[in-house]
Amino acid sequence: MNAPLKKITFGQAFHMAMDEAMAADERVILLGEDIADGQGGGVYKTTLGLSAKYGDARVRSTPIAEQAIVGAAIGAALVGYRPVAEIMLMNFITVAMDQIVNHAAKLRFMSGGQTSVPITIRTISGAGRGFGGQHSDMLEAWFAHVPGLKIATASNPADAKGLLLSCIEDDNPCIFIENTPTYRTSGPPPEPGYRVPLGKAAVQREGRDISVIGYGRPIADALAVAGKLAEEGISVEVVDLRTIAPFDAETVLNSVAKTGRAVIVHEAVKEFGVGAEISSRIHEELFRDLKAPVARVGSRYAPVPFSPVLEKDWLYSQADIEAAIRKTLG
Amino acid sequence: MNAPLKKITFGQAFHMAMDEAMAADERVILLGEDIADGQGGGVYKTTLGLSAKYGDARVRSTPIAEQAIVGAAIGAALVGYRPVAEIMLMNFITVAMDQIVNHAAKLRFMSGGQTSVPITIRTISGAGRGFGGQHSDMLEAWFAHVPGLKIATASNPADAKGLLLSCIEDDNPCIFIENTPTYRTSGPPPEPGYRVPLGKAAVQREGRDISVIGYGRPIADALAVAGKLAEEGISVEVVDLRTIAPFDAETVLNSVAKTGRAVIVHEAVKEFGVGAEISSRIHEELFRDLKAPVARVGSRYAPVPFSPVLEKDWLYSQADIEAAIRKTLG
Amino acid sequence: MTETNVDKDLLLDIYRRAWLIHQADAKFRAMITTGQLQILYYSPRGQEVVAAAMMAALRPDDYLVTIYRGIHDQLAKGIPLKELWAEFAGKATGTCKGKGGPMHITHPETGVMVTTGIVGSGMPIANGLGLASQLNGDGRVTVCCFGDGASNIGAFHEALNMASVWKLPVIFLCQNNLYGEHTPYAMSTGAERIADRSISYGMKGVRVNGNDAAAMHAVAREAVARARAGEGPTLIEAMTFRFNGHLLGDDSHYIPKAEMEAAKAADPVPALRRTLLETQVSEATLAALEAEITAQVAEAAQFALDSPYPDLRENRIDVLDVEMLDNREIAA
Amino acid sequence: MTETNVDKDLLLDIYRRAWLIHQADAKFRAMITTGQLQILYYSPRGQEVVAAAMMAALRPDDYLVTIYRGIHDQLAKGIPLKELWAEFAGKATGTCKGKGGPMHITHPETGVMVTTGIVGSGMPIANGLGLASQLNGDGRVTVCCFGDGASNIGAFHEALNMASVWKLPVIFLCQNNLYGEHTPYAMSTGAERIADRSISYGMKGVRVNGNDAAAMHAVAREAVARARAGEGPTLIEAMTFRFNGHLLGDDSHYIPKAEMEAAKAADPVPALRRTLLETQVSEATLAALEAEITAQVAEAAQFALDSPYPDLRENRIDVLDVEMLDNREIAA
Ligand SMILES: Cc1ncc(C[n+]2csc(CCOP(=O)(O)OP(=O)(O)O)c2C)c(N)n1
Ligand SMILES: Cc1ncc(C[n+]2csc(CCOP(=O)(O)OP(=O)(O)O)c2C)c(N)n1
Ligand SMILES: [Mg+2]
Ligand SMILES: [Mg+2]
Repeated sequence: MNAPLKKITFGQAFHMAMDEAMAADERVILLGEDIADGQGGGVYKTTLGLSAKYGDARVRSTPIAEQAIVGAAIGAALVGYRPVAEIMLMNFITVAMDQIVNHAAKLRFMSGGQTSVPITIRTISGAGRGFGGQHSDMLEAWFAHVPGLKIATASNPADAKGLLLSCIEDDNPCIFIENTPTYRTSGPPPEPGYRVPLGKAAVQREGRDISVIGYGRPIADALAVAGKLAEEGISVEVVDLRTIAPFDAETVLNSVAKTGRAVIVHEAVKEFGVGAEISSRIHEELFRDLKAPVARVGSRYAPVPFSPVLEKDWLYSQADIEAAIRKTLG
Repeated sequence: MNAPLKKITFGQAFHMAMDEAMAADERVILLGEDIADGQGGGVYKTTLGLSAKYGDARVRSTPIAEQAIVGAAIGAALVGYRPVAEIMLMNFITVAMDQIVNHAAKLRFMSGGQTSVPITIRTISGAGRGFGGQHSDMLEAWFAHVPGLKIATASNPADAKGLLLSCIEDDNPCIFIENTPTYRTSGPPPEPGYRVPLGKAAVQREGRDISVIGYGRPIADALAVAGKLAEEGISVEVVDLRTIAPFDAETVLNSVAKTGRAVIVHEAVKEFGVGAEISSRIHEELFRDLKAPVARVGSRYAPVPFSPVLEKDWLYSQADIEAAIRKTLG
Repeated sequence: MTETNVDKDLLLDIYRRAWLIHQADAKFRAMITTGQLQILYYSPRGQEVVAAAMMAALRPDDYLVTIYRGIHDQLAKGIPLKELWAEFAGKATGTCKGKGGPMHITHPETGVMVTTGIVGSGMPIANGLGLASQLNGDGRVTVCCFGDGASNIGAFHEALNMASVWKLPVIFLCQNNLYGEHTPYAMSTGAERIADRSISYGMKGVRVNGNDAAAMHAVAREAVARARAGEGPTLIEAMTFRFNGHLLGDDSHYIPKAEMEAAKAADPVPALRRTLLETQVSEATLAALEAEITAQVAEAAQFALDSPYPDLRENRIDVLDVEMLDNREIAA
Repeated sequence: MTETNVDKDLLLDIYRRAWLIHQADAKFRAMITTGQLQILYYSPRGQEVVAAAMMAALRPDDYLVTIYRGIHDQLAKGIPLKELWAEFAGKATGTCKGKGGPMHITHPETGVMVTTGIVGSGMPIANGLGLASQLNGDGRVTVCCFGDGASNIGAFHEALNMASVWKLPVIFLCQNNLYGEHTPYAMSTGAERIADRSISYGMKGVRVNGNDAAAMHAVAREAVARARAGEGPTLIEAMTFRFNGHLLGDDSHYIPKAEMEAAKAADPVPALRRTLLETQVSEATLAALEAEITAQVAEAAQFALDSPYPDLRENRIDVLDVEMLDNREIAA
């Protein structure tokens, strides 16, 4: 046995989750472009070594054909497999929407529960690295609007591992979103056997004055802002959804019921984003308790620009989160 | 000249709009499955006669290949044409998402304004006719979340004509959504030359007590409910967005500022739908003026079921609108 | 050359399946035209023998993926008639409790895994079933049915290429009825023959007269054998015709009269019946078989009409694996 | 047989374009490795002659649609070097004001209409450009470049079929460098030769050694003539290789050493230079031409470095045709 790691990156967390899932369950198979060892174990090396360990039959490098990749995952899932399909970057998921939305999400319902589609689609995105307009979009809001799918993303490596394992073990189709800019960011590893239950948010920092609600990369920003504001005596609670849809309304509403104020943050474009649903739900259910309107922070209403100065301006920032908190505190 | 029609259906309105646009501008061309006369002029006969009038070169029946249809429209638009591409049913747009989202929506921005993509994508959907899970979805919320697209839909035939003409004449890519169940519903025709400006909502009925905000088919339901409640002395204002994105916040906010109460209704699934954005904006900007939380009415969080009893239960209804109004009135 | 000798019992089996399709189709159309059923209906009339001869080459546990125009495939595969009928009627006793409807028939017990309404989308999923069989080593074969028009969409290309590269046990059965909705083959398809598209994938491709039971079955049997032996997929282009247009109600105005008449003159079901009579099957045997099936069809139709509609709770289950809250209650 | 006689001036023109690509690529790589530019870079090194010979067969007003690995196509088509460089650097003086970046170069004045980062997606758009030319009757030709891997995705299939059925003046130029990212040709592609896929569309298809300037140009010229004459599209499979892996930084570990060495030994740029020397072009002529280009490249690189970044207002324009409100201000 190797000595346990002191820190792991997000990338290592994803790798560990798939490794454990494959070791535990023969029905777990991986499909995606370049994912087998002969092809380098994935563009981010997230699957490196897995084909050596579990065989090329279970870890399959595919043609560049996202409809075929997702379709193959769906078909195998219908008869008992638990495929993990990798869509190299989230923008490429646009070519596989039919398979995901019209099929993966609906087959359980349309078959009256006779079949189910326990697939996990891993994909990655996020702006800030100069990848430009077609390689940086966060599209989780689309999938959240599709009944029959679960959408998850993690804000730290430990959760990343526990959440991906939960997705693979879940009986529903899951979209698991990874983040490009933080792929090599590290954090403490989870305990062995750790799982993040789907549909459960986590309070990552307790606070009294205001709730910041988000998921994925902005959680670290929210925690940084919370730390800074604590020095001024402002007590910020940070709620990490982890499962974006269906989301944990109970934890969110409990937090805001306590603080009376909320800011929602995500890196996707603000308009018609996930934040709108969360904000609406909070207003609907806690209208009388709210001391101020819920604020939303997101990125600009524009394609992701290439030029570094524009990209920085486009993306949500800690300054935006801080400004929204201060404004909401009044 | 024929005598002017007393009433026109939605279908006729779409037909008239395309006919007028083609007559006025040679750069308007139509692409879609079965749309030329030899193939019957479209499944709903919306383009019948246009290929005879303007030639098969300008009205093109295509292979079943939605990526190729939208791509051809984009390419022609880049060099000056104004293509109208028909995607037979909205669920089929899932196979063309890459072309629409990564290309049509972004090429103006990514080219720094050197090119533009003045296409109109006509598509149709709506539940209530037993078309089942893959032929009934309303997906407008996805497109509303994509910067660079305009999304429009009409609640009456006159607007349908004026709005479709505006889309075709607009310099941006527009998604124009038609409604299956009301395709043969009729209403007064518009004046010649009538246009519905993009980005402008219409107050379809004035009222004092509460604003119902929606678009497309539910507007007729909202008006019916408003008529009914008027008998009880409840005065309902009905705001028809017409352009779903970017939407006319000014008209919406003015209405709610006046009434202090709002219900939003759409036929898409409620969760993470367009209603969430509208609701959030209203709460954010009119928090102090609101007498009650903004309510949302939408369809159930499930795929569209086939069985008529289930489909009816799935779909939003006038009863839902009425209940939401009463609850919001307290 | 493909071996086309097919024995009498087999032909009779194919006829039994074809007649079942023929009768079910007639009854569906009658019920729809009289208003007893209100559904979109894509008649398979004219394509019976393609399905009957194909499915007669399969084991019961082989998989089928098909499309909106799929009752011929489903019935030939052995789906129970009553549950199928009840599903078309949106009843709780349907294969899918009425939730899927005619375009979304699933019945895993008879291998009917997916019925899709999105052109081309069944092919990628069929690969996944084939992949599972390959991994299991269970020798199962997946048949994926689609039309000529579907061979022009992207999913076809992606799926056939992957199937070939991975040598999946999948049979791609293109039922070429020469029209996609109202558009004729040549207007939409660059290839002279769809079977030739197999060259793009290094796959075996065959064109066959799908209305000829013996020829169709021989091609099917060979493809099944290849798949079971791990030798990979086959693209079969079965030439056929549809007699009732795309959707019931379509008057086929876009089909030249002579073309339609020639097709009807070659109607595969009576043709197969004549062949059987010629090969020493008695009129009495056929009549008895036909009567039995006709009675079963009537019974199934009645069963569907008599069955109850599903409970509204069905809208909250099978969305995910847990019951959903009522989102109206959340709002109200 | 394709006529492969190409005259000296033409070969020199092709060499000029190829050398420009070669030098620009060298300079880009140098700037990236020294940290002067921080970008994803897909080197076209090894594929220079394919692009140079193809674009030398075009008129300036013909259209080009290409991909992330596209500077060879763009430079050969005549895009101005300074603006291209500035776009790579994200500067206001770039072709797209820095908003598109390396993967999204557009420059309509030289016919560079779209550069896409989504595999396969350029082909449907190229059809639209071809459709416009067909409707206009302006004789313009559209060249659409893509890789071997891209020939396995659905958009390829849909687009080539439509182009053929509509006889569009589009040339589909597949630059077969035998790898898609890290996956070798045979592992992902069922067809023996991509050119054979043209059979699926009833389209003319040719495989050619893309590194042979004369052969490549002859095939290109023929395809251009066919397109201009209204005789429809061509699929060209130009065999080539990429020397610097998929993305700069990729160590090509997945490429057998012997394969890489053989490819480098057949390096098309020095090979073309040798041919020119053999065909009575003097060393001095070549050296002068090379020096001039090298100077231009240095100047363009400096121009890019010296140029200003775009104004932040750019994030609010070109989204739609009107300026957007600042959504931060709405929130705050
Ligand atoms: C992606 C997609 N585009 C369009 C349609 C509409 N549509 C339904 S069936 C059909 C024709 C299909 O023709 P073909 O594949 O030949 O099958 P056939 O109906 O003749 O059996 C079309 C265009 C669809 N269902 N899905
Ligand atoms: C739809 C889509 N899937 C995956 C990718 C990721 N990707 C970028 S380039 C590439 C390889 C393409 O190979 P090929 O077409 O041979 O072109 P080459 O890079 O060799 O020039 C892949 C898989 C993408 N950009 N788009
Ligand atoms: Mg057909
Ligand atoms: Mg390649």
